[in-house]
Amino acid sequence: MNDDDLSTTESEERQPIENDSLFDAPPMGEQERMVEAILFASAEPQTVKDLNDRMPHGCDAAEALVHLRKRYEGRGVNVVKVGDAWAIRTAPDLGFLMQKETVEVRKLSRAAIETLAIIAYHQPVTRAEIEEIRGVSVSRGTVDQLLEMEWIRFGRRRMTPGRPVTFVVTEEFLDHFGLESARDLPGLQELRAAGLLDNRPPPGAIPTPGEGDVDSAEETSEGQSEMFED
Amino acid sequence: MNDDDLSTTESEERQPIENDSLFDAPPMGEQERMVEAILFASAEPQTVKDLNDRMPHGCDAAEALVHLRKRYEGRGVNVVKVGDAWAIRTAPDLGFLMQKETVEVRKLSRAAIETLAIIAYHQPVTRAEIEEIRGVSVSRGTVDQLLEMEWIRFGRRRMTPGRPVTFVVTEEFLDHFGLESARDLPGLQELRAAGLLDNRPPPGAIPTPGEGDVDSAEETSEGQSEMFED
Amino acid sequence: MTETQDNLPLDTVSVAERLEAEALIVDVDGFEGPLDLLLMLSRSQKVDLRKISVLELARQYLSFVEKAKELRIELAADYLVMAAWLAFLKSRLLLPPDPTEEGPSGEELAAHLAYQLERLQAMRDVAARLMGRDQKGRDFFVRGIPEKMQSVRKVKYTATLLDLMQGYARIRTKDEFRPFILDRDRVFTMEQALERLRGMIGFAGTWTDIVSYLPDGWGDDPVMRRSATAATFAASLELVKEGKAQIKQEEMFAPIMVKRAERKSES
Repeated sequence: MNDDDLSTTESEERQPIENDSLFDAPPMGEQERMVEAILFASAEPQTVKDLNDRMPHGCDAAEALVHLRKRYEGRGVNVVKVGDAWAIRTAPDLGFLMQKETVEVRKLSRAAIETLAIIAYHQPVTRAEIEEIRGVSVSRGTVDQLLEMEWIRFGRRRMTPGRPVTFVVTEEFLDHFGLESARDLPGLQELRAAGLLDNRPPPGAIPTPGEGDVDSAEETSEGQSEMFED
Repeated sequence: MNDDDLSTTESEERQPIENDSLFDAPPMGEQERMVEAILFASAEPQTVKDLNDRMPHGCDAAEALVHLRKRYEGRGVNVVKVGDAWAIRTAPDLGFLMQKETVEVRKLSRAAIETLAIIAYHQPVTRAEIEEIRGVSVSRGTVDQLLEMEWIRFGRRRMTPGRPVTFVVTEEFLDHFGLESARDLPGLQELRAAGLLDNRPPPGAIPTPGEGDVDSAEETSEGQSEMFED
Repeated sequence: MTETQDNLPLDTVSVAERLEAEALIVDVDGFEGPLDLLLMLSRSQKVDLRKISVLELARQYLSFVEKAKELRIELAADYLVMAAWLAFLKSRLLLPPDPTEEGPSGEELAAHLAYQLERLQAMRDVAARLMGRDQKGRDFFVRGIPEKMQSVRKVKYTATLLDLMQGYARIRTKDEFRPFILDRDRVFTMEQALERLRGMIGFAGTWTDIVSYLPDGWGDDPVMRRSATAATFAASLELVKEGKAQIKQEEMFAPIMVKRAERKSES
């Protein structure tokens, strides 16, 4: 096609549409605003991937989060990390203002609380292991309740005879207790240093409840570390 | 009333409860945090009275709001007035982040396909020529749709009275249809040979469409040939 | 066994005995198994769990079980299993080691029991610390008015090369056909035939070939004749339906005859 004046002008005009590289990612300040808007809008924590998926192409939500988190330090609401995700939560010291918003958490039995703690500190952990630690069998209701609250979920099966299921804690658990990760569980380091998170097989036959426990010694050798190390 | 020892003691004891002046209102920075947290966590916009009722005695929610509003100016979320109450809302320009696009693929209308075909086979072609070939007028919407899809664009104006604009197909069009150039479009005879023509012409009335059928219509444009000749 | 022992038949013992039992064992119902009971008993030693005397603990436990038996409190099976095991452990700890005997030593078993108690206590401590943390919905809060993601439907139009070519072919071939225009001049409609027949049938007392009812000038041109014949035939059928005419054909391709319907005497 001949290039007359008109067509030249045209092709110059079209260029911005055709050339993607001319569309740079928004400036970081804008990206920070976007992350701010998304996190404010969501009650659920959002992963960096969630954020990047929603933001324009070329954005770096991870970097924007660093800035945003800093911006909200010491404020009435904070940017908090929940597992692999991020959320905005009110500052805990202001909880007294929120009687209206307080949610009645279902009262947990002592058994449920202990079971939850054992799962959190020993995850991934089998039912048999929980029973060995508590010295009693774990009732179905207790596990069901924790599952229903979405504080625990099934982890990978153990590669031991019977392939027992394991339990791990969820992101919702971390969110509920304001934990960045399971590594931040209170007292975790001390327990580990004291060897209380080891799977120490019983020497011989100490009576333990249920028959599920027969192979607890063998099956506990692996796995412990997977949740706490990254 | 007489001031005896007892009553004095009593009033001293009671004073912290009854006399507000002993409780200084929190610093304005704290009040701002409180308003921030309340507005964030509340399910409904809050009036200044709501805020003052929830905050410790002596707080000035109205003033805290002024500061907070300023703080959120230009941010990803803003403090906005809703009726006579206040809320935190997504900045209007970031509304697009709250939308999830689902793309529904629909077949182009017959009118659009025919118009597109004429442009492809006859480019550059004016609207009047398209109408002549189709035998019906071409709606503005059809052309706009094709322009918006970036399958056609404006070509050079015709050097004829009225200098009408012409339409040509775009690179995008060629991309979509997997064509090297518009010249690669098969002619009528080839279409028929390939069994693509569903209307059976009456016997003895087989037209001789030539390559691309360019000569069969009355468009005697000077630009016609350039697209179809090497 | 479950976490609550509600199978103790407390109503079978006297109030005095029950009070005595409660004074001793605090609350049997409250224990979550033998290990829990052992943990409680171990606290009476008032030492670090690591320094606990397992021998003393075994003694305490066994005396608890004895007392329960005296009070005829029925203990769940695993309390008794634990009692038997502790009795065994006690004997191992007290007697000089028998070299012929296999398995772990009394010390090893005692160490593991101490470990189990320490671990259970540790889990209880961290459980308390966990529950003592700031909790969502109690100490810190989520957004009160979360904004839902709006789903925006966007329509994307598409077409295939085949659509395009067929569309083009459709336009370019439509001129090849003469548009179908009904040639009204050479069509005799049924309405016309009916009108004509209505006027004439009253006089047709005898069987008459419907061809004789064709309008003038329609019999020569084959196209016109065909149209007029068809219309007249259709019109005669309509009259038969109305009961005003009779129609018959002797054999295939024979002339179609019509005549006025006889109202009074059937023929």
